[in-house]
Amino acid sequence: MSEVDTFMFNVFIFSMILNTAISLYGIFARPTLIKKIIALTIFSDTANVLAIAVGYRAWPTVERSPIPPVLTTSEPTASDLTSFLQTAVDPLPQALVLTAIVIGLAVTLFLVFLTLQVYRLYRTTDVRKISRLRG
Amino acid sequence: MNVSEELVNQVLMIVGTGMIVVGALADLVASIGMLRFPNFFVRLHAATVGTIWGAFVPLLGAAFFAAGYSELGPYRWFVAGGAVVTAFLILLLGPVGSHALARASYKSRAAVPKPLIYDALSEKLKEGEEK
Amino acid sequence: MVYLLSVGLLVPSLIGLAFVLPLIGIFVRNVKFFHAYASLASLYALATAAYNFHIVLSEGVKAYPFGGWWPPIGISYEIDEVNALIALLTTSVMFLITLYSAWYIKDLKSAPYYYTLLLGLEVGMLGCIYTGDAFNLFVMLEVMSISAYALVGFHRSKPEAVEAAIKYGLFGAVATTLYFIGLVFVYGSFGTLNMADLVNKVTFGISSASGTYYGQIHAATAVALALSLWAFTFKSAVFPNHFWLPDAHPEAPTPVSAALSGLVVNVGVYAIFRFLYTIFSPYSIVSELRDVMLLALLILGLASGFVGAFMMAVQDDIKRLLAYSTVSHIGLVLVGLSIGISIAAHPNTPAYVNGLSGALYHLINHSLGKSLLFLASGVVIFMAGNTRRLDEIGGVARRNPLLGFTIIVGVLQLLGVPPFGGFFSKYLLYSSYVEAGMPYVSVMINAISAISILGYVRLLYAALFKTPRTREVPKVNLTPLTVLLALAILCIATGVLSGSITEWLRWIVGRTASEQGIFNYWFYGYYLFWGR
Amino acid sequence: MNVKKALILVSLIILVLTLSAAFTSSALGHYPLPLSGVRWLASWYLYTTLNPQYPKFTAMSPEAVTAIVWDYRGLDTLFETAVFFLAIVGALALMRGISLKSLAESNETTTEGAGSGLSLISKTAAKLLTPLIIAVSASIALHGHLTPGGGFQGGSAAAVAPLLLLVIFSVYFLLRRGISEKPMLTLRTAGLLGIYLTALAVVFTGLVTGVNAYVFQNQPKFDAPVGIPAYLFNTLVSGSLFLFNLSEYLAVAGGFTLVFILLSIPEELVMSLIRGEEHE
Amino acid sequence: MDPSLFVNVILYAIPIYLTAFTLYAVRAVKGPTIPDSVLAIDSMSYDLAAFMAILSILFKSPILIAVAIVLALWIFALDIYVAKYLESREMGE
Amino acid sequence: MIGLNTLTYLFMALTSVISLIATYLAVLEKDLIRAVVYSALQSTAYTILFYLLMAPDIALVYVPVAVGLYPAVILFLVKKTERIDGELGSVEGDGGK
Amino acid sequence: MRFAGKVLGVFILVFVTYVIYSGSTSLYDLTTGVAVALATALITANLVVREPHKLIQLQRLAWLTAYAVRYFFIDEVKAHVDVIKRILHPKMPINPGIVKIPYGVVSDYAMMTIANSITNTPGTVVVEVDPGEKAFYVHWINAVTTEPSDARSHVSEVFERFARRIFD
Repeated sequence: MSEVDTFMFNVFIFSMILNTAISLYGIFARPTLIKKIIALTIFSDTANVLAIAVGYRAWPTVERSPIPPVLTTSEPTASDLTSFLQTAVDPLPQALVLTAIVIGLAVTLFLVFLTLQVYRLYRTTDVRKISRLRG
Repeated sequence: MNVSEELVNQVLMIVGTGMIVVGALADLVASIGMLRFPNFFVRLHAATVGTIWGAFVPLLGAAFFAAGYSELGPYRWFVAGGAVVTAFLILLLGPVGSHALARASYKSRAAVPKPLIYDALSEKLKEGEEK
Repeated sequence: MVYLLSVGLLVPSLIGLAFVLPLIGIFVRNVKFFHAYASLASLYALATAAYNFHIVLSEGVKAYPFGGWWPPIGISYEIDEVNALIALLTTSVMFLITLYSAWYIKDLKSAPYYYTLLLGLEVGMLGCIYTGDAFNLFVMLEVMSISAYALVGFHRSKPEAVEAAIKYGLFGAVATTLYFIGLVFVYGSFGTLNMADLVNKVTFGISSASGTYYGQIHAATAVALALSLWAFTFKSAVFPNHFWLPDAHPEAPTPVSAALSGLVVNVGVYAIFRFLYTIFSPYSIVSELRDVMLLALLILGLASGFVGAFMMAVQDDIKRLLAYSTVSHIGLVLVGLSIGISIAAHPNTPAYVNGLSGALYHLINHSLGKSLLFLASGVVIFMAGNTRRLDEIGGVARRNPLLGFTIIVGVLQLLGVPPFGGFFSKYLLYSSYVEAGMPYVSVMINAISAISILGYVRLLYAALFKTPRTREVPKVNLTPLTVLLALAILCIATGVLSGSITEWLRWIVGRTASEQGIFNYWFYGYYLFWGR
Repeated sequence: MNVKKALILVSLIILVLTLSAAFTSSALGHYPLPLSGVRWLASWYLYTTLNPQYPKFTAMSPEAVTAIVWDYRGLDTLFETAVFFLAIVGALALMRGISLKSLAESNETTTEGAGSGLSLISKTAAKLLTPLIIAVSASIALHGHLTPGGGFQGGSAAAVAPLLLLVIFSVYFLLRRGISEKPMLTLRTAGLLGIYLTALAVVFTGLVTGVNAYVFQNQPKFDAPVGIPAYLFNTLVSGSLFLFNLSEYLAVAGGFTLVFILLSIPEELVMSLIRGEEHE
Repeated sequence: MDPSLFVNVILYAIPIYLTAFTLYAVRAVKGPTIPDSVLAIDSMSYDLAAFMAILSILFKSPILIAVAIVLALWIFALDIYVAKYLESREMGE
Repeated sequence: MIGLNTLTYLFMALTSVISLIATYLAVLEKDLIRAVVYSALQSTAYTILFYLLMAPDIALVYVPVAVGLYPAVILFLVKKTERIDGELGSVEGDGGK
Repeated sequence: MRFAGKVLGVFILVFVTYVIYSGSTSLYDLTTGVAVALATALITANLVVREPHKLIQLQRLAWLTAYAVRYFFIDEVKAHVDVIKRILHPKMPINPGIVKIPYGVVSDYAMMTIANSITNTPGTVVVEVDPGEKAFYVHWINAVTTEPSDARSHVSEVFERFARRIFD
């Protein structure tokens, strides 16, 4: 079934790439700030999924799945560690993505407050009508 | 591992597997119901099928199965405990969520309950307006 | 003896000082306390950065592994001559800006938040400059950017300010996320994020603690470089990505405008330098890709130089004029940075050294001059009765000779008039491209300077030579004028000492952007930990 | 307008093609299936995350992700928290001088009745759910060094409780129970200070005892022989990771609650205060 | 009996779950009203929580179970927000 | 007999296609509330992806953030501002305003 | 004293949840469990519990168990089978109506139990509750009657009997 696996995995990766493009389109082309924020969250999430996909690993055997990078014993022996090394996925992208998610959340929260302030001052969130500045 | 413990494990796994399969079938039926039913309020009933038999039962099944599945090691109690807590939380969360959605969509007319043979609530609301 | 504590503790301890400030704001009801607190904090940063610079000059490149984890396992800060110098520049200008803020921020309601965000901005810049880890750079960029967004929108009831902030924030978030995708490609193919380890893999190819390559590194490098350079050019407002700057910088509170225009844009330039001259250096196995990127940067730099210079001439708002001047000058700095195209200049040729040292020199000159002018414009706006329009300012600077003097110094510095630093740095850029055999670039540098004269003259005329409309102008107290005077003295110093500064910058470039410099970066940042 | 849209579309198509081409030429390190192993750097982490054989080279936590987040790359996480902190400060700066305090007093009588909030069923369920949510979230946070989870995960799960109360009852319900901006800011600052002091604890120890120590150090290292104890009464607490998780839990829960209280300030109040404000 | 027998039985149940999720997603996408979509996402997530518990047993990585409870909790919160949005004038009141 | 690995990859592909559809609709939908609901669907799909890619930590962070907080924040925001994106169009079953 | 009772009730609830969720009874779990439960109980006791003396009456727990057994094995199965038939039937025989169902319990928790039981059985969903006139408005997939008392005997009689014994 290796061809099927390959096909499915590539469908996954290409969907993520397409998601990147669609959400970028949303950021640049949709007129409302709120829609831009929604698209921005989707965009950063997609980047995170791509990062996690880089850290995934192929199945060690057909029966045995990769496991999360968490030891399920608190007193590991050498053989425990060896099998852990052979099955666990890459923890580093996960740590990076954890950081990136929180950062994205912080930026989004702040943008939400700014959007609210824009609405208070302009009574609209449509960027075509907000044009005090010429850029 | 002694024999009686193994027997208990076997029984737990049989029960667990049965509940998981029931959950799968109930999910399928519930999703078909979601697609077939005509409006939001009737779909709520299909959603209930999906929540109780489709989620609560297989979660308990997973808890039983994990408790009997010795390959998971000492962490199988973690699975069992997590699944049980999740199951009972869903038992509390599911109906409250459904109720809140139903009430909100009825009040705001976001979804209209048609067809409907009798509506006691609209009469009550009408009375309230007259008062 | 605790190892290199001044490097490791500076940035974390500054953010700790910021952490408690909003809470203090609930209890302390005296605005002077916050001025003193922030000034002391930034003085501490200045002292530590100066000490770090001293360490680098006397002992060479140093790396600090956080948590005792050696690279590439943990994060390390790595200071060489260039980033220690830029950190010193940043902290000193930030110190002056913080002092100036004591005059600018008067109400108790906003002081704690303002200073928290200003400290956050400083922390972000210092972190970006000191870090030796590509992902930590992303985090610090975000720290810097979010403070910048918040500070731009600080005048919350002013529609333009909030609009500029959201424009800046939205696209800034996209830019940093694109940099993150670039990092995904870096990690996917190189298997490491530490800059010194990347140098190892790309340049020396010595077997590393993080293994070898995975997959196709040329494709990965192309994508990663394209995405990260896009993000950096966004942060430093180079031509197609400059659209946010003329909105954001003028609308911020004046001291913040100075910090943004004078310092924050430097961070993007520094990151480009680090990526294209240390990690993916001329000696690396991907140098032909690097040439493409540098050519693109050269074109973009020239374009933004022209755009900035032209747009300066048609502005009628004093702060917008200065903001466009930033676009123009950062373009010039990028032109200097692009000298490394291999058809133009090989490393260690005079052109290469002149171009890079000219870029550095121009960066310093621009930082000092631009913060001086922005801070002075704050005083001018105050004296003219809260107007920013050039035709309404009406020569108020004549009422205050000290102010007038500093404005003249700043304008001459940015214009590049001989006794000032701006002239010498532009001359270095000019001569480097002549030596590199690309005289048309030199001509364009001259053209950019010539076009920008128009804008500066308008500024000078409006602020200084026009006859004042009213005789009564509000009094300005001594604090801002002292800051302006200090900056003006620094500007004059860069010009007067130009000979020795040029030699010294050439020495720095020879130490960092040469083969020996790259070796040192790798050796002290990576190998030293594993080799001992 | 159409030119702009076409430009966006063309550049996005180029982006998609570039990324796809990069992926298919295995620029992500693998094509078409993932690597069959992990990268070498990852194997360092996996091998040393809990390895009592090398006491000078381990993070003493079975959870490799938490170990990376708080120990190997602790600096990132400190500044990630700082970003969140600065975002909240930015929001507070936009809302400076605006507080619900005055409204809460005038709304003392009007909001407890059946008219406000969701139905009585939801209210009763929310009351029952609050301690359960806190229990689960505390478990997620305090087991962060053993099982998936950690300070941020637990804190954000704990924030459901005040958020549900806010949405199901009203924001005044929270305010009357003492959950308002200042206590939440205090909680957040306390959490952040906890993180900060834990990060610097070993350095202070090193300064006092005169041995080498690093910022963010957890376990002893070859050249830095001090550390935070990994075992407490024979129970694995993984040194600083437990303290970090606890502090982050408080900080995140406080921060989220603060954000939502700020978001639920009525518009009329904000407008009345913002209008006529002086600016430069 | 061998535990792998039970595992195989569950393996046959997985495609049923996947079909159900697809149908739920179809309803969530189709609408026609907002409560419909929310309800579909809601039921799907509760079922997903159960499915995640099952998968964590099949993958033999018990720690994956923690995701289920958090998903259930937050999906409930989504219901409540949408309900509050539809009912009230201001979210905070 | 299909193995667990193929089923996992199948689930992954299915979920990513669902997320693709949800993203497309979330970006193009004019009614912002619908867009929020679609983005919640997309977030749920991403949660499954994180789960299947063996990242329970990320799923635990991601679920509160993307399923819980983003929709909440955006609903608060939409409630305070306006519901329709771009040109005004009629929205069926409008209970918001 | 009343407060101590409330705290104890919440403490037990939180502690049990914590330990079950952690899935182990090691020293670490017990210690942190006690700490968390105590802190939570002190914060939320007044919110959650109103009449602490009911918590220690064991017959209420026994009724709860009996109720759970009956509910899950009889009522739920009946209702599920009914709704599943309706879903899978080609003609989909539904007969929906919103009927009024009065209830007679006093405490909020009893009311919530009845309402959740009604909603959790497929075929009936509580749309609105009116605490003033003590009535639910229930959307019923097969509204055989519109008379409140009739509907009560069809839908919620059993739940109410148990709920009164458990909570009132």
